[in-house]
Amino acid sequence: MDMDLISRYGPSLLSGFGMTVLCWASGTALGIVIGFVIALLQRLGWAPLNAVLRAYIEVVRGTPFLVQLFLLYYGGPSFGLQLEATSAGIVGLGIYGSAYFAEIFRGGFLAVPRGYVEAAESLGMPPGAILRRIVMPTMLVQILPTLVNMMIILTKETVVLSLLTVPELMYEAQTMAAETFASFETIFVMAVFYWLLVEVLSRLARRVEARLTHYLSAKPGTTA
Amino acid sequence: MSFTVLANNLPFLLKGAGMTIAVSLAGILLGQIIGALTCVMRLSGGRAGDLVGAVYVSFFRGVPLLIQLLLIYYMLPLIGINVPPLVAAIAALGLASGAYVSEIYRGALNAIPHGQSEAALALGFSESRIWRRILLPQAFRISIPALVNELILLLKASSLISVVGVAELTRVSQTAAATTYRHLEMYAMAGLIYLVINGCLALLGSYAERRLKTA
Amino acid sequence: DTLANVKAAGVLKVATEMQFPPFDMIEGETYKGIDRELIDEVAKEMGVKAEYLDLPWTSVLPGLEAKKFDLVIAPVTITKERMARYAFTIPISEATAALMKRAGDASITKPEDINGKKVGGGKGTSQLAQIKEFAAAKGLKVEFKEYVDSNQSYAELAAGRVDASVNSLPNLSYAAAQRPDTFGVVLPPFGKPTYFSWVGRKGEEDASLVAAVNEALAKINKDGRMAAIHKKWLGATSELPTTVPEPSF
Amino acid sequence: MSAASDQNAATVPAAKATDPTATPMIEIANVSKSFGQTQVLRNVSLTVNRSEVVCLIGPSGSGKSTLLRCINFLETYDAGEIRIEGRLVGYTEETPRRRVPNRQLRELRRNVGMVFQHFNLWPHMTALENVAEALVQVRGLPAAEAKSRAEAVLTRVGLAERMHAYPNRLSGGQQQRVAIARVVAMEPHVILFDEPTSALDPELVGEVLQVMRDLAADGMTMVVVTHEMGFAAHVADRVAFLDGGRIVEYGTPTHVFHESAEPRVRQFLQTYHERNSF
Amino acid sequence: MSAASDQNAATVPAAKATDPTATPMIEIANVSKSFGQTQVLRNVSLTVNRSEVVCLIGPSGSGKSTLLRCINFLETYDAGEIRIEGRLVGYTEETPRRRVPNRQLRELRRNVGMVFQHFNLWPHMTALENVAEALVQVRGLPAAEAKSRAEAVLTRVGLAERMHAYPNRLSGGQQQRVAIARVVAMEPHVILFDEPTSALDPELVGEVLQVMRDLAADGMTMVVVTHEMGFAAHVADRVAFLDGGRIVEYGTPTHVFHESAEPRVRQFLQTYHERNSF
Ligand SMILES: Nc1ncnc2c1ncn2[C@@H]1O[C@H](COP(=O)(O)OP(=O)(O)OP(=O)(O)O)[C@@H](O)[C@H]1O
Ligand SMILES: Nc1ncnc2c1ncn2[C@@H]1O[C@H](COP(=O)(O)OP(=O)(O)OP(=O)(O)O)[C@@H](O)[C@H]1O
Ligand SMILES: [Mg+2]
Ligand SMILES: [Mg+2]
Repeated sequence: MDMDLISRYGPSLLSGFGMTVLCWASGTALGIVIGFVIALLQRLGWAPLNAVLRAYIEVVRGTPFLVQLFLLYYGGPSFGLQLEATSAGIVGLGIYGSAYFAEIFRGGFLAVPRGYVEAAESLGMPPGAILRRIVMPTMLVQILPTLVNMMIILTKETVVLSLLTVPELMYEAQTMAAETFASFETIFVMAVFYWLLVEVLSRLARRVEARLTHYLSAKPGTTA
Repeated sequence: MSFTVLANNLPFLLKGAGMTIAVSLAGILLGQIIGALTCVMRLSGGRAGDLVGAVYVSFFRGVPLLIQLLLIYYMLPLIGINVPPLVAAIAALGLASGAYVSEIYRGALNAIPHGQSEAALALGFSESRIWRRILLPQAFRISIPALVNELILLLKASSLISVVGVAELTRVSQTAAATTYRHLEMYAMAGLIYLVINGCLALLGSYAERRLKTA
Repeated sequence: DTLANVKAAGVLKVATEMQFPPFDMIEGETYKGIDRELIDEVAKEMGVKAEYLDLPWTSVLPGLEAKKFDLVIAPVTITKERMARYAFTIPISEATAALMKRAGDASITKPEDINGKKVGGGKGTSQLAQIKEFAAAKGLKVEFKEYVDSNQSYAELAAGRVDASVNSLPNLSYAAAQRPDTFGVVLPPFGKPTYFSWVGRKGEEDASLVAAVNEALAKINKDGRMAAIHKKWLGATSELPTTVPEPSF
Repeated sequence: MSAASDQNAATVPAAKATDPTATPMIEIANVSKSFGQTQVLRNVSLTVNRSEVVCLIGPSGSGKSTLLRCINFLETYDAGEIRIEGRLVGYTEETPRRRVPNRQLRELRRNVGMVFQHFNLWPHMTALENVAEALVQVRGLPAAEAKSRAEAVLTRVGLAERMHAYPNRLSGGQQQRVAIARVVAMEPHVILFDEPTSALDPELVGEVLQVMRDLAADGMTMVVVTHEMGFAAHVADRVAFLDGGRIVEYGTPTHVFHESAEPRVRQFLQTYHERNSF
Repeated sequence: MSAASDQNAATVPAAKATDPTATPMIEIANVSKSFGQTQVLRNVSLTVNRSEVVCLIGPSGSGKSTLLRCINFLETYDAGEIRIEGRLVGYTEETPRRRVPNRQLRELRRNVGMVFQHFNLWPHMTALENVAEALVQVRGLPAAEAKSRAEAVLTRVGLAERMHAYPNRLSGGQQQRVAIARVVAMEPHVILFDEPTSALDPELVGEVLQVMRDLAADGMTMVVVTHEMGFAAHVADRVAFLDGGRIVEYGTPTHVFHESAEPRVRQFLQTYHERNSF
């Protein structure tokens, strides 16, 4: 590893990393919100709406992020949607993630034992309270690792934003690679940054999970 | 004009799609096996098992797949292990997807009441049989939506295997686009093929969901 | 050493990204282009057979370093920075930077007309560096947009988000020739003469291979084979130096 | 305890039942219900007066739990009517009938508590939190007040000491008492019990019996599915015997347990009487 | 059924207990167990002979379920010894003791069945599959044979018709019978029951009683935690009364239910006797 490279490209790589984190965090948050709303709407059980949501999920999941991003960025203006690169990137990431998050939440809802909800219903608890106080906590225990999976995948999808000239990590690293041809170093830098982001995220998630599951006395599958 | 260009290139795109499907399927299978094994090891292999599993998950979720591919294909030869491109591609996909799948299973297991494995223990089931017959089937059922997510992501991530020289769908469409300067048409075509494959995966998922429903 | 190995095996393994017409491209399933024809001639001179590998650019240089193949035959502009890391062959084509505009755009007829307009180019490429230098020297006010992929700057040009794209003349000429209703090259090229070369590994192990390739290229250049190939693909020929030129930046 | 058990179980309901001013709390008229092909309830009719305790007994699979679940509309019913305090449960009055909006269902359920056979305690909340939750979310009590009321009720069912334990750390009987406390704390007008004593030891059964008698004395209406005939005999004003989704016998405990002419009922009770005369 | 209930419950165990050739099936000696700070079992000693039926009764939270779970080592015990057919449960014979390898534990559990209070049926398998599963996985029977044996046992507990239903489509009593069938089909040497009748109606209680009597006649040893005193009186050779983690009374049903001098036992049974004399 060339120290000279670090001193020359360090600042721009760091700012690129900052941009990556910013786009990822906002896009993920947006995706989670949209996904959750979709999963909730699906629970209404209204067939036409479900068909529409299903189609949305399958199309968004089924096509590459790059394609969606280009459609949004280049096709958007013809629908009066003039987004600059970074906002387009964030919105695109949010839409892309929302389809996956919606499915994760849908699966989570299905795994909550009916009896818990029935008990709350029979006490007259309003749906909002049942959702917040009963369904979400029991569901989160199960879906948290999967949610984290998806967030991690989205950290890496942000590289696609570089194609819209969003100055994120990949975009900056590309400069270093093109100017110096130091391809291994570029790859190494990328690996370290992404691993760092993912590790911090996983550790945070581990903490949250420990708090959520502290009432489970034993791990499944372990002998007493 | 653009139709003839499409028609001329369609066979190559389809061939690329075939490669994408084949490598992804192999990666998926490998990932399911590695994922289930990792999850079992982390939950019942004691502290050492948990640690090994945690390191594995941390690395393969943390480091971008592109880099994993380059490592397997270019770095392993440096220590004397030469892997053919196709093997490197399948191994990388399987290892990466295994890390995600193991986490999906780990979450699902939290939703299975402890009493169920106790009942099996009390009947004299071995731990491996409890995993095979009681826990994993249920974890699988609970996780189908998340697993289908993962399959679709894996299929799309397989576009990266071109870095080891495997001509899969995305690569073929890029090449065709660069030669013909018909970017839009080629990418639209490739996108459509991805959509169809992913649609099939999703259908498979909802079929499995319905089949395995017990309520 | 590498040359000896190549000779012994009878094959020269080369790699490039086959998405760079007219140098490297795939039609159907056949590899075509200037590089292909040149390396075939070079291999003939060396008495071996060329074996081509198509890789995304990301993995071309790592592959070279990992010795998955012996030579990169992608056309690369020589810069000082790059020289420090890799061994370059003598030029295989001229690479003078030029501009491309939309086909019907009458407001740009010479390079200086980009004043007050937007220009797109590949991030980190020497052509982009040159146009920036050019604009600064002439006191032009230009907004630059930098893309990770040069192809994308063409797409942006077609879509009207930029008014001109910068790249090497051969590339631009070819693109404009393929879609004459969309693109037009702004002539003359604005840049200083620069050249494309191929890339090999640095170091003693590989020195003899690069020397052998250079020797073959020089011979091909001299006897007119190279000019014929350039004529076929670019419609024109140009004088190329027969030694590795000193990079100007 | 002894004062309560001195009462003659048969005389109390007789007095209540003949009271002409009593408006019916629950009216079930010709209710039928199927799960797919299998009909589980057939033309069930039953009236429960205010402050009355009715026990549902009968063989396994006869539809007791299903009937109970229809009363607070956790299960839809296919035909017939169920009314609580005069209001049709789950459907609007018009024909063809449509489901009422959820808000209306919620109002109904606020006044109809239910204790589940499998307790359905929320695993991520302690015993105390399980009880306090609905007080805050439904009754709108401030957290502190909800907590102190929950503490009082849990103490009353003998759980003062294990209040802060999570359900999976509680014994079966302890869990069951939390489930009962959760409902009682809400002070509903009607409580539906699905085998409230199944996990309780005889002493606790006696205590729950006492809790229910107190509730009855306070004017609580209760419908209780139970397999404990002794419990039914002592707590019930009326006993309904279900078999194959039909009510085949109905009357005072004395009548059902000792005077029934129905062969099915006699046969059902035979082993019980035998077993408990030791 | 009537023939069985004609037997004098007290005479049978007396005969067995005095048989000098009987080797003890389960020996529990000075077992203690704590969950964190709370001690749940204190110095419990109990011997169960071959073919004997012992009922554990006592108030909620007294440690009955915990003791049962220690017997097949679903719960570790802190001090003392539990032996089944002479073999120490869960630990090696050396001091300081270490846990035995899982394979040995598995062999033990193969011969010690357990029916759980909450049934713990596997929700992804039908009733039939629940019963057949262990026959294939543990006993190694071919699938067809396991299936036909499972069918036979399910028919015996009256579930021939709902054999192919998943647990969540079964009523409480039906689930409980599946849980019992699952264990009985394995033909263990000992069966541990945790409140096997809690979800059963009186008639079914009678039937389970009959099943257990048949098992006892075939030489099965059983330990039964129950809250149904009538059931205990009729099925048990011996009754142990637990309170606060201690065995405070032990003897024949007649002795424990009618002759005990322990005030705690008398108090415990009082409400029960009152309730069931109607
Ligand atoms: N969701 C369901 N789908 C199909 N059948 C069901 C469902 N729930 C219950 N049943 C069937 O309906 C019948 C009545 O069930 P219910 O739970 O009301 O019986 P129960 O009288 O409460 O019995 P128990 O005393 O055993 O609890 C049973 O045969 C049961 O198998
Ligand atoms: N995992 C645990 N952690 C902490 N305390 C526990 C745990 N399991 C049980 N206990 C406590 O141990 C005591 C004995 O529980 P156990 O389940 O053995 O009682 P039991 O006699 O079976 O009661 P019941 O008749 O109500 O089922 C209870 O006070 C219970 O709260
Ligand atoms: Mg029931
Ligand atoms: Mg218990």
